[in-house]
Amino acid sequence: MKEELLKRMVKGPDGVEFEVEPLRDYYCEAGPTVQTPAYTAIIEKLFNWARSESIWILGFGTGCGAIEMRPLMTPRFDAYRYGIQWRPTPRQANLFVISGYLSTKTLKRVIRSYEQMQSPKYVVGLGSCTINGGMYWDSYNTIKRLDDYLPVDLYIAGCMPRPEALLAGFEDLKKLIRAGKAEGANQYAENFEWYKANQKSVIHDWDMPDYNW
Amino acid sequence: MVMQALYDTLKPRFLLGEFTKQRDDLAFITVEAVRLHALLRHLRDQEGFTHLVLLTAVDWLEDGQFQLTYLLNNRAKRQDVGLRVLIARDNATMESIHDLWAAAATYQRELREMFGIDFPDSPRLHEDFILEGWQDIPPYRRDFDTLKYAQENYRDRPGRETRDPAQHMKQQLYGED
Amino acid sequence: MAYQPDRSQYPQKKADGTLDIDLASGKYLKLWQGPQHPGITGNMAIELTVCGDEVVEGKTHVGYLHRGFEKLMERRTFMQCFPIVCRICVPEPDFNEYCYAAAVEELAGLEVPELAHWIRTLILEMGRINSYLMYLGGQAGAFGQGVIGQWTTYVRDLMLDRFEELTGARIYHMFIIPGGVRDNLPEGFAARMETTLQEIESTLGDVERVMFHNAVFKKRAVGVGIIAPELLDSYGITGPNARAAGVAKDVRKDQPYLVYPELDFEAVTGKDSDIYTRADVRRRDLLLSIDLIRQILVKMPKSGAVMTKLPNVLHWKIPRGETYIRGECSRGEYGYYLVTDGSGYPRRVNVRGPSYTHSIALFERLVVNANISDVAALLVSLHTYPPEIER
Amino acid sequence: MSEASIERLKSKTTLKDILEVATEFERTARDFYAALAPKVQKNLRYLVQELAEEEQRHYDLFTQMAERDDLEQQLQTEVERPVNDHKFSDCIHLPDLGEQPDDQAVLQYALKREHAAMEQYHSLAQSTEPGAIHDLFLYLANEETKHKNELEKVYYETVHSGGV
Amino acid sequence: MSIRDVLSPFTAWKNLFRDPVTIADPLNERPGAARYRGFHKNDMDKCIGCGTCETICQNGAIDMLPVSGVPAKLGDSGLRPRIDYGRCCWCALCVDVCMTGSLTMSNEYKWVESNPDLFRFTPGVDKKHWDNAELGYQRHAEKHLTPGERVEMPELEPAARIGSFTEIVDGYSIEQAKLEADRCVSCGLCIATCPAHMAIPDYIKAVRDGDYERGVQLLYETNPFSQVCGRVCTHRCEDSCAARHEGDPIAIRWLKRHIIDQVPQEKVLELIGKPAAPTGKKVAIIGAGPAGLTAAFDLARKGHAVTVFEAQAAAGGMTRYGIPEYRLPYDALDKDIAVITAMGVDIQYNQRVGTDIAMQQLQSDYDAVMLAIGLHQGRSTRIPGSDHPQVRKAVDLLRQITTGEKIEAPKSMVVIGGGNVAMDIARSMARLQLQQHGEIRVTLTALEDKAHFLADPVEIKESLEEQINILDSRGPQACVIDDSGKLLGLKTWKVLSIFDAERRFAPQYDESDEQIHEGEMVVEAIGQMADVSLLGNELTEKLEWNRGRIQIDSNGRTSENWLWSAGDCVKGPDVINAVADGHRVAISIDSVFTQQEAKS
Repeated sequence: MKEELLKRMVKGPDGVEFEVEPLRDYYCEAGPTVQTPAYTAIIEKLFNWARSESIWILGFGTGCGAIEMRPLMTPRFDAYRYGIQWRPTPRQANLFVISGYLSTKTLKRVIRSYEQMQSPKYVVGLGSCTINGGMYWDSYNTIKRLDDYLPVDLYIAGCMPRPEALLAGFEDLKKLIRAGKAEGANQYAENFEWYKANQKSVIHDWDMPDYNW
Repeated sequence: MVMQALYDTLKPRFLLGEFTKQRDDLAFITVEAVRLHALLRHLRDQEGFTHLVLLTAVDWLEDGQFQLTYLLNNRAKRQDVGLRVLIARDNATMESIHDLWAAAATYQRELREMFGIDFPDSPRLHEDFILEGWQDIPPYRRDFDTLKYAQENYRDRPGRETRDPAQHMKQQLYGED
Repeated sequence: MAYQPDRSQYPQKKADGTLDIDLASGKYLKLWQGPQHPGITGNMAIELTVCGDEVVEGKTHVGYLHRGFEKLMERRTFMQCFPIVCRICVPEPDFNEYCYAAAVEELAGLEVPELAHWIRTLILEMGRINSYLMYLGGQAGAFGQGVIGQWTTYVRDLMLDRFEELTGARIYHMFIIPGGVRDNLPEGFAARMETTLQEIESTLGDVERVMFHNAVFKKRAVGVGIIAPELLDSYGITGPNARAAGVAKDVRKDQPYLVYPELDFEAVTGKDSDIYTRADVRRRDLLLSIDLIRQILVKMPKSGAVMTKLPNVLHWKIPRGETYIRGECSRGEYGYYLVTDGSGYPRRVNVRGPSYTHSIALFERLVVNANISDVAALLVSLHTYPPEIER
Repeated sequence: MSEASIERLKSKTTLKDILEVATEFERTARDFYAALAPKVQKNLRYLVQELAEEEQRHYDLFTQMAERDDLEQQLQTEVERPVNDHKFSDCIHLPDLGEQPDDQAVLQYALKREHAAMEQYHSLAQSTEPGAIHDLFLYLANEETKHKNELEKVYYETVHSGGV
Repeated sequence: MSIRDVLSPFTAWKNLFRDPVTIADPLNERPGAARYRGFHKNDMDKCIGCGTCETICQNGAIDMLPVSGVPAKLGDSGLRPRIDYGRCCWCALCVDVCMTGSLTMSNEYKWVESNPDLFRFTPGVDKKHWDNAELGYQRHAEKHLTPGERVEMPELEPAARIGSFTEIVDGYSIEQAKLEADRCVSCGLCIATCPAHMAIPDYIKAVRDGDYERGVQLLYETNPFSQVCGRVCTHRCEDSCAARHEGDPIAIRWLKRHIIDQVPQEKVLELIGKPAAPTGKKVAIIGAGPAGLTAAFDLARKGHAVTVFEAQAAAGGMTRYGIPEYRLPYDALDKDIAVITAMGVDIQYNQRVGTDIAMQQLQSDYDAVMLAIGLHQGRSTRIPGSDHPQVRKAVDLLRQITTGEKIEAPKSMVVIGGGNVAMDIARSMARLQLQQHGEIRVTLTALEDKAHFLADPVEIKESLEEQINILDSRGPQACVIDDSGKLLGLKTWKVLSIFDAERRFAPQYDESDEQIHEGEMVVEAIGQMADVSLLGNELTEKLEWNRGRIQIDSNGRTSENWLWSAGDCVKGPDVINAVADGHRVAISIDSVFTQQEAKS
């Protein structure tokens, strides 16, 4: 565990010494909760429509597939006209595109980022690697099935999928959201223990709280 | 020819081992671990091999040895020389060369992590480099089985099965024989 | 007026040479950049220790993209390795294909048809253009000039169209196969390529006017991140990073491979070795690549074999041996060290990516005393791609 | 078959006569094969038995034919005697295949018979006007052709196996 | 820095007047390029289920699975590749290596699913909208990941071989054999076609590895006639070879010979090991041909006492008395037989059952009897004149050549037949003609046209090289004899067609195209039959028959529980089939013995 995460005594600017325990003090350990539609069906529908038309993607290119997101952000493919844009921070994003393989080291950051995103939030897996390990099926350092660790709403086939395929995927995701079927965040909350156990089984140096949003 | 001449000159002084000419501009020379540092310094300062191209290891598990390969480039003469150093695999240790090339420290850090070779005094040698929380034997060692590790630690998607054509045909066409 | 920082507050060095940084003193702050992309550099993290807005220490953290290629290749046959090597570098994958194929061919004693050499060179130069276009967008973006990236990504995509029609894929081309290349140029390729090259040239003109002749960019990039020429050897610096320091290090000229001896060109160099010069060297190198592609399309044979006869690749064994193949990629010297042991599998493959030394040892040295706001631009100016570091 | 019946085929003849001769043709063959079967080695018996069965089938066919109502008025129709019916009538002679004929001999004999019958019916069909009788002969010719072809295949497969 | 650096960036504003570069409908306007490596297609009719795609896939993305409506058949495993798009990397190595070119790629690339399990699909079976896509990646014609051309077998030049009975084929050198073995993709489709189901891919691997001792062990697991089968096997396995679709099939037969050539006889014996302890059971085998001796070898190794009764003075059956020495030298055959006798098999030569010893006696003296008498009686065309003394049967002549009887070669002769026996006798007589008269005048007439010759193509090629005049599509009509009773030659008619719609024999002749082929001798080589007279009337009546042949069950057992039969006499001519039969009979006899032991 990193030094700065250890419980230790700290001397404040006023000269007073006090104890800090970063993992307990700086994070909220309350788990995620299932969000039930609090409104009437018609309002929920309106909300889903709104959500589907504002897909904000976390700008975290986790693997190779990220390179095909760049053309989408630029004039030729211009995803912005579809209500899709990229955001630099999880707090502003509602879609996490896992762009291919995930090393266990990145998985740890992905989990943190995902948990910091606001519900309702969605996950799209790009390419073979997220489905069944892809060409790294025998690698010691990459996960094989993304859905073991995060709830996945959609997969897009390819290695890697082209920008057009990504757009097709986003269009499908919109349909799912509008149909009220993109329930990944709730699924994560409902099966939190299961996901957490899976995550911990591959991240051997788990040095963060179980839930840290 | 140039490489052969260089080898012949340096051989008595550094007790060089086997010489393998791979191309006109690339040769490999085996050298003892204790003479490596001096030889590298000589090649760098006297012979114009100023560029450390790479430093890596090969695991000869069967022989119980690691081969360290130091690849040097002489840009002016358009020559490359690879120095092979064989060290024991058990408690593998090698003298650090970060004092000759600053960049070597990174290579040595990687070799420590991926092969388990120690380079005493090399900066930040024991900090995690590529891996994080690694608990198994160093993964680039030949006795580390990556497929086995993957199968034990991760789950494949179920639903896969396959048949061997010859076995299937036997079963279908002449199984009763 | 030059910036005169007050360094009285700086940490002392401990006996072992490391900095004596007491975080509890409140004078220092740990600041992480990444592993989300800082600029266009891909997934790596920089752990900065800052004092005020000045960096006192930077550590590069890599491994977020580690898949263990060198291990995986040890359990794949020589042909099975061919599709996986390109994944080691996403923006410029073809050098992996070339270096791997050339290493295998050398150890297996295969002669590649001449036409294949020309097509390989063409592909490598096309890839270089793409890589530089990404870089230019990233370098400008690191200083807040988003528009350059919009333009270069568009023309890069036009080049991807050429890649697609030639190789059958946009990003991972898997075209330079041990033994040759997969196919000849498609009908009418040269004409379409010329149109694309003209589009890129036109865009580069815009880039020059908007990015390089730009007061803001010059203010930020000139005189920043200087690599002293005497560092080159110690830090294994190659490619544009070295050429911007005035040393004409270019494998294409130094140890020519493929058909470079038959092409007419000089290595592009600069003098000042700062961020601006490095960007300018890359821009001019990009123009050189455009010229090289034009030369290739004129000089290359129009027909002929593209593949040599291979043994049965299902049980292809290569005698014991070792070799190193290098090429000049957009970031510097790219190389494959291949060791074979007479079996059907490589004994060891080591990939030497230029980012390995540039983004760790060199960057950690350059970042000291840098302003926080320059860190991303500095890292981008070294033009690093993390997957080739950790593989 | 009696001398008289052969005589009858020699000139113009009636349909009734033709059918009678044909029926006779099949009957004698059947009896011949039936008598031969126990005499040949057991390994060849299947061949002779199959031939006998086939002739029986034909015999039944002709018998049924003669009883058909729709043909009754036409049975007396005069029909031109075919040119090559001597071959046909030759075949009514019973051959001497020896005590233990082999498969090849039996097949050769059977082939010759079927060939003659086929040609006979073909000629008859050609010499009649289109109509029920014409169709009848065509049908008979076709039956015999089929049988002949089948036997020919068996013959070639047995004899001309081609060696290793 | 100058004023220019302040103004120059404003040139970016010119883009306000530029047409947008945005693609209006990126979802539909962008088909993949003509070479695009998109989603897979598989042509079900061309695919042979060899699984080479599975072997080369470095991602383990391909499974071979049975699909309904595609039964396994010779040369087609009936399996079809199912691809896991949770593994695929679209490298197209599977397309490049595909032995038949059935596997290709479309230029389609958009596929989105919520359920990841749907990404496993069998191209060509699971219907997809890209199945009929015209564009997409196909293998470049030049690109072969497996070599297509067979390594030429070195052999004697026609001029050198024609005057003697020296073996024509030299056998591969180690380098040549390695190169040839290297071509094998180890799919195993051949195993089902080989009647003996030899472990072909494994012994070819042994050649690649240079592990000839393992090779010999593998050969002897299924076939004690490696010398024989390595030379004269009908090698139907090569018709099922996946490499056939890519180029030449692997020279499986020559590789088998190569293995046995590399290992000295003593080493072979050592590798096979000693037979088991005696069991006290006695088996009589009639006929020392491949079927009889294979069974004898197997049974002897199990410890049973085996006696083989052979009518001729030497063992081998048709392989000795039917196949000329230039194809199968006697010393090679002798080596195979020596291994068999070394297992303790007792061969009684010149013992003709039915004449020298009665069947009944064998029945009473032995625990089991096996009949493997082969097909040693030549068939005759029985055309007019075929009873002339100068009209001979090929098998009889070949036997005479083997026994060393002096044969007066005619100055000219005609051979009837288009099978291997016809080629054998034509080429043997040609050698004798050259020796005795200094020139070759042999005409060979066959019913079949060249495309349908029963003989091996190599035999035809070599016969032509040896100056045999081969006339195809000629139906023999009569042997022409002059008034003095001298044979003048053979009269033939042109054959218009040879097969009917069902591909059964039904020759049609053109009687107007009549030829007379000159010959002092006519040799009939149209087929053989078994001489079953040795059985005697009583046993013949007792036995059940099946269309002229003794009826046997799948284990080779006849309706009489003490009698088994195998080989050419029950299955028709084929040496490897005879070997396979021999094994089956041996297993059957042995299991009957085991059951008897268990009961008592």
